[in-house]
Amino acid sequence: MSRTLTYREALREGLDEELARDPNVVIMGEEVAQYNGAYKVTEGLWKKWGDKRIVDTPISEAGFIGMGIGASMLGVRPVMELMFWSFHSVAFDQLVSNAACVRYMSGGLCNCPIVVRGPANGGTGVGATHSHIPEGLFAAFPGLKVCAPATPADAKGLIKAAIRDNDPVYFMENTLLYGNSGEVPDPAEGDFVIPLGVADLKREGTDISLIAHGRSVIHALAAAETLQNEHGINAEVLDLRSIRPLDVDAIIKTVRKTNRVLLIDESKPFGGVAAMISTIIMENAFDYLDAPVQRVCSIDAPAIYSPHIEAEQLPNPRRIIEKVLAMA
Amino acid sequence: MSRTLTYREALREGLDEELARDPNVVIMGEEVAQYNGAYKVTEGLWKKWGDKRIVDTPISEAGFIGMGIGASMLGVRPVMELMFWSFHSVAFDQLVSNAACVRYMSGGLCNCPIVVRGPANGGTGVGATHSHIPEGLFAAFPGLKVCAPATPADAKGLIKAAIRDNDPVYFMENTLLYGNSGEVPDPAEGDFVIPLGVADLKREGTDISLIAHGRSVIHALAAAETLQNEHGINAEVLDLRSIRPLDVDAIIKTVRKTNRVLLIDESKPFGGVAAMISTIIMENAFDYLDAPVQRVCSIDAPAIYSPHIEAEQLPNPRRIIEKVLAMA
Amino acid sequence: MTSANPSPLDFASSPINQALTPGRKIELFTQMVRIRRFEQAGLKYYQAGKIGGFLHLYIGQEAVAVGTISLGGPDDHFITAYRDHGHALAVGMSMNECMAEMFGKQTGCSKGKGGSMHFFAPDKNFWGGHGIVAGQTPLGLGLAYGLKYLGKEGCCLCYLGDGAVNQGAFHESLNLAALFDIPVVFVIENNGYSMGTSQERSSAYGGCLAQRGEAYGMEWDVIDGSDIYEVRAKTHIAMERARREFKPTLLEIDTYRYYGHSIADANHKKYRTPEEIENYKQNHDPINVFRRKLVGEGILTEEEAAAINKSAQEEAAASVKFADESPAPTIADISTDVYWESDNQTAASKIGRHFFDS
Amino acid sequence: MTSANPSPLDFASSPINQALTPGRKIELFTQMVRIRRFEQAGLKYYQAGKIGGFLHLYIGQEAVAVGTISLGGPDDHFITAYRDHGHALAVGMSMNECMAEMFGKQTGCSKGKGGSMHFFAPDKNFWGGHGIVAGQTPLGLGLAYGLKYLGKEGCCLCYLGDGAVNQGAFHESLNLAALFDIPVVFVIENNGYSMGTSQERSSAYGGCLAQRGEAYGMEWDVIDGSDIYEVRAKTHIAMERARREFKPTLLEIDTYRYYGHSIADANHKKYRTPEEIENYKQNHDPINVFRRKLVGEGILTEEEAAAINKSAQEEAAASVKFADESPAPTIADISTDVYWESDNQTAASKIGRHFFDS
Ligand SMILES: Cc1ncc(C[n+]2csc(CCOP(=O)(O)OP(=O)(O)O)c2C)c(N)n1
Ligand SMILES: Cc1ncc(C[n+]2csc(CCOP(=O)(O)OP(=O)(O)O)c2C)c(N)n1
Ligand SMILES: [Mg+2]
Ligand SMILES: [Mg+2]
Repeated sequence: MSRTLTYREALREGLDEELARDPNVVIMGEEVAQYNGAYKVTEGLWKKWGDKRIVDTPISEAGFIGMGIGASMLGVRPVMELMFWSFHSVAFDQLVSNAACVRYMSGGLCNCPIVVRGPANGGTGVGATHSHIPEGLFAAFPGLKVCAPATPADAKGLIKAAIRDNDPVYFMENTLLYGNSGEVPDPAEGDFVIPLGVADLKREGTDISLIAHGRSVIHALAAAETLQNEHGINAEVLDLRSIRPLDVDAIIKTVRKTNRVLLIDESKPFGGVAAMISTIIMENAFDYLDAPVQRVCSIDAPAIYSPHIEAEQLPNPRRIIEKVLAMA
Repeated sequence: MSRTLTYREALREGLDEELARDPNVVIMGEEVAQYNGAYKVTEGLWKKWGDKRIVDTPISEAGFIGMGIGASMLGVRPVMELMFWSFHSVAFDQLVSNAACVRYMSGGLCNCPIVVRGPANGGTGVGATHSHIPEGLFAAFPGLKVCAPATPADAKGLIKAAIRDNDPVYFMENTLLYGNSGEVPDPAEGDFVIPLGVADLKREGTDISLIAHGRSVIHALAAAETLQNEHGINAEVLDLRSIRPLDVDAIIKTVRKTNRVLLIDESKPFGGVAAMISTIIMENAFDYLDAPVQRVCSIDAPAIYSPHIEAEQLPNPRRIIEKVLAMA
Repeated sequence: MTSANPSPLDFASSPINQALTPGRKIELFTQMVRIRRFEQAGLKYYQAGKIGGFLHLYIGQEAVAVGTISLGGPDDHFITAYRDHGHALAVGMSMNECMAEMFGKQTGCSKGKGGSMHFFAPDKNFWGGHGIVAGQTPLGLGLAYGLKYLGKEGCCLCYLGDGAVNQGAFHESLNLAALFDIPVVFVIENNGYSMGTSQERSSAYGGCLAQRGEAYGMEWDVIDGSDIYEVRAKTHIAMERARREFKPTLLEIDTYRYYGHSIADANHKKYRTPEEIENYKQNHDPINVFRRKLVGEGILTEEEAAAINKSAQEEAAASVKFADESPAPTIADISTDVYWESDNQTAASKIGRHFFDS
Repeated sequence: MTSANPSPLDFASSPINQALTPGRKIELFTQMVRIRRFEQAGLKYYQAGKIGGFLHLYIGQEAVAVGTISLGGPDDHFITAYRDHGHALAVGMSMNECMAEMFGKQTGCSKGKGGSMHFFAPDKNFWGGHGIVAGQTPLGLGLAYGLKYLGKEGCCLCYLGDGAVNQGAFHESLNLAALFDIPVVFVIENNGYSMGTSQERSSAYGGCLAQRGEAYGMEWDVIDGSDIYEVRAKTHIAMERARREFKPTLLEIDTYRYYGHSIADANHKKYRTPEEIENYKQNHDPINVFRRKLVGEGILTEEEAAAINKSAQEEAAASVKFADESPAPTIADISTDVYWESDNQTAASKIGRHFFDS
């Protein structure tokens, strides 16, 4: 039996279950404890688990993330919230030099079982410095793992897998998904964990593959409905869920099935996840393409503030539909 | 008439000429003045230009790069050396939030005419934290410009264009190129500036296009010779020189000519410049491809130290040749 | 946050305040009132859904921006964080351009691209409006470096919050400022909280936050931010030190915000007691404190004060109308103001691809 | 750098040094000698092209690593920067694994993947060997945090250089350490220079660098690093404070390096006077100072000291042979030690693509 939870509640349930399972799991971040989290993901956890397990930090991202990395080498399992993933910029060295490289530089003597999580998205009017989309950026570093769930169930299943993983996992959420509801299996029916590296076919189709992750999946699903109803185009929607490890088999499978691909990715168009998926298809499924792989990304500028226009900078159903129709 | 200069000397000459041309040009960085530069690029400049124009900084990359950004908004034109580009990680916020976004967030009221330069390469046994290859990483941020010259002449021409540019330009050099020699036009014959955004066809060919930048160009040229001499394959070598702005026309032109492309890029294979070029070719020249675009990147792990094996992790002529032969 | 004790010193009689004409004093009072009314209008329309993103109100802190910025000469510059409305109005930006910015309109000071956190007016020596905590501190250092480099006798006032002192970039900036003799004055606006975290829970310190300056051999001072005369008197000393001796100072100005961290902060009555908020409003409200002083000095009557208030309210209402009626940016506007070269259609902008929209 | 004055206090008689048996004293002396001979061998083979990358020698600083690490119990941990050979040998790593690491061999402590800057021995509580200046300081904080979290009575000694104090991450670490009561001891090994930049040219400070701790209400002390007894006596106090009261300390240990910043630093005789170098070698060499004391105490004869020296030289020579004859990593080795899950062939490692080689 499953219940309906919001994405936020599902995440919280996942965190709570892992706090219960393993006494070494500790949640740290700005305002995660007494304030219940800037976006209320950790609401109630401090009350339940107390000061040792749920830790408020000063505004020192390099300091507390580095602290978590150091503690993780001793066996503590810190789950660190970045209030916005955009604040990775002030902790970048800890994230990409220490967490990603310490195992390698030590010839495998250390490992770093941390999770860094928080929202990574545009669309909320918080401007250029708060709307970075860093999935592709971090997935580019061997030693790191990255995932970005789109639904409540995926959020819960993946956060639990991320916490149990013995490598650093960077977990990208979305403030615009926190309130979305969806079915999530009942804990009474067993531990619900979704392994990293498995894409999910969120909609079956025959005419074109829409490949996306995070909130772009929601847009792709909406676009697919319109394409079906108004244009008779039957689109398949593949949700990558995890960016590294990446389910390359699922990508190739959908390409072989539909022979046409549109990638949807909130990244800016230089680089990002979409450019990598396009390249992977080029290298692995070129002969199955009936047309070049295309992309819908954010318009290539820093994130604009204006609420009147912000949604147009991002992928959205209208832009997806137009692109699909232009490809036909 | 041109003279033979090393890449290091050519850069220095470019810096020196710009210091002479514009009193607002100031060079800052760790050990750039009294020590003459960790890699001696700025040798002699402090003696010639003095404390005001050539400034030694403490080991505070976020602090002094942010300082340069702030000063640039007032019209100073700082050229800042990162002793290694790898140290971008401790200044990342200044590099991608302030430099890249301040113009946009102010609706065009500010601009940020800075240059950040230094070596960005593997291959010198300095290990994982000193061998990051960040061209693709920074080119992904609209608001930034990125270039990476391969020859002494390009180094001089591009550094001068970078300094004159009124936007932030991130200039990636290579410790293994500093000692390379090449022809550089004589200053007596006029100001030698190479605009950003123009690729250079370093070798004409008919059978396959090798597209590269930085030191990978040198490897591609060496591989092309062997391919010609030993395998009768006539490879064209396109040197991108500038990553953003990017000479997309030149890329498409060579694809249309040879119909086969191998990209060579010292980046790790997830993302990087090569994945972007592959995607651009997919989107703009798909119909001219006789085979999928392929890549030679660094082997997907943090940079290994061991001098016995390090060169094998990077693109090198052997790996390029093998890949070309496998594509034939 | 200040204690309830009255200032032992009479800063009204310090020379820099003695030099104020009655008209100028009323101007400063008016600026403080205008900031408050502007923000209250903003709050109303934020709640009505006309403004997106965050809204960080400055109400309660007005004497800091107005007092410090009133000391600025032609070569003095200013930069702050996201809580920037007070500074923007104090440097002389119009309510219209500021309100329109919050409404996300083309007529906004940043063309609707920045929003509430990113007001800019380089023509008035105001360099924003920045969102990353303490990320503006190296920029403020750099503005001051630039002034010295360009041979100007001026300084930069760089504002930050009490929570921002724990960011690495700020520490690097302090060291550089002291080491290089940079004419910068760092102003910690200490409103006691960084979001829901009190100063005690975010910072380890000896006597006070400003004392951290000692570690760098830097002068520092603590100021009661509810008294604009004290703010001016002590900040003036720091600015003169910067302008004449190229020596930086770290100031801590104790103040208070009445609203939550941002308007999205629904918790702010939980982490602060109602008594604490009430005490400040009653005893330390910078506008009331200054009004009473001006009335006491015989410069202002309560009626005149009420008129100033009314006119500020009307100005704010008019700015709302202006903002509401202004045009929104278009999709094409998304792609401008990225590169100076492209905006200016220079030769350089026409070579190679700068934008990668597919 | 220390002044020429002799220490006014006799640290040999402090309890922690009184507790040393003669045998243990000779052990400490031997460790210092071994570090020096190991590095001299390294230097020779670096110049012969057997070692790549950087080589940052610790020679001149030996009493710091040996003295501080000698105080470690089973739950005390250590982490440092790239100048890590001294610490590695002091925690008990073998010359063989260290030399082989520098030679880039499979038998190296980090399998030839890390090199000179990245020696690690977690089984000996040694966590590296880090290349980004001050990047290890939050890690050291975290090790100490972990010790407290896991309920161990131990501390972490986290070493950094005098140039590293100006990195933001270190400042954030100091605040967190003091705020959270973390059992960490930060040890600034002040050798007077960061590459070619003297302390005066890189840092603004009041009395000394350690005094920066005051800004965070943290205890601090300054130590003469040429006297291993003083190093031990004062560091012991800090470690006890950490272990028993969970209070951090900031120590500054004055010392000196004889060689350049790294062996690539050909300039080091330009930014330092020959007299300065000679003075240190003559009057403050930590090995000579300790040898003389031990001889004075009647624990060691000059002949024994010479024998220790000789045996260290032989051990170093043997390690060169070991390193030289060891196998190099293969191309396949490049792709291991990236992910724990992959190395351990877990179920998780088999799902999805982890590596993107094309
Ligand atoms: C690097 C970074 N971390 C976190 C945030 C989120 N954030 C914005 S304001 C703020 C609190 C800052 O408090 P303080 O410095 O005291 O300034 P105040 O808001 O009181 O003016 C936080 C945590 C951010 N914008 N940047
Ligand atoms: C962030 C960063 N910036 C610059 C460097 C280059 N670098 C390596 S060591 C060093 C000097 C450090 O001096 P100090 O901290 O005094 O340590 P010492 O070498 O004297 O032991 C510099 C500039 C680096 N590794 N990391
Ligand atoms: Mg505050
Ligand atoms: Mg040093």
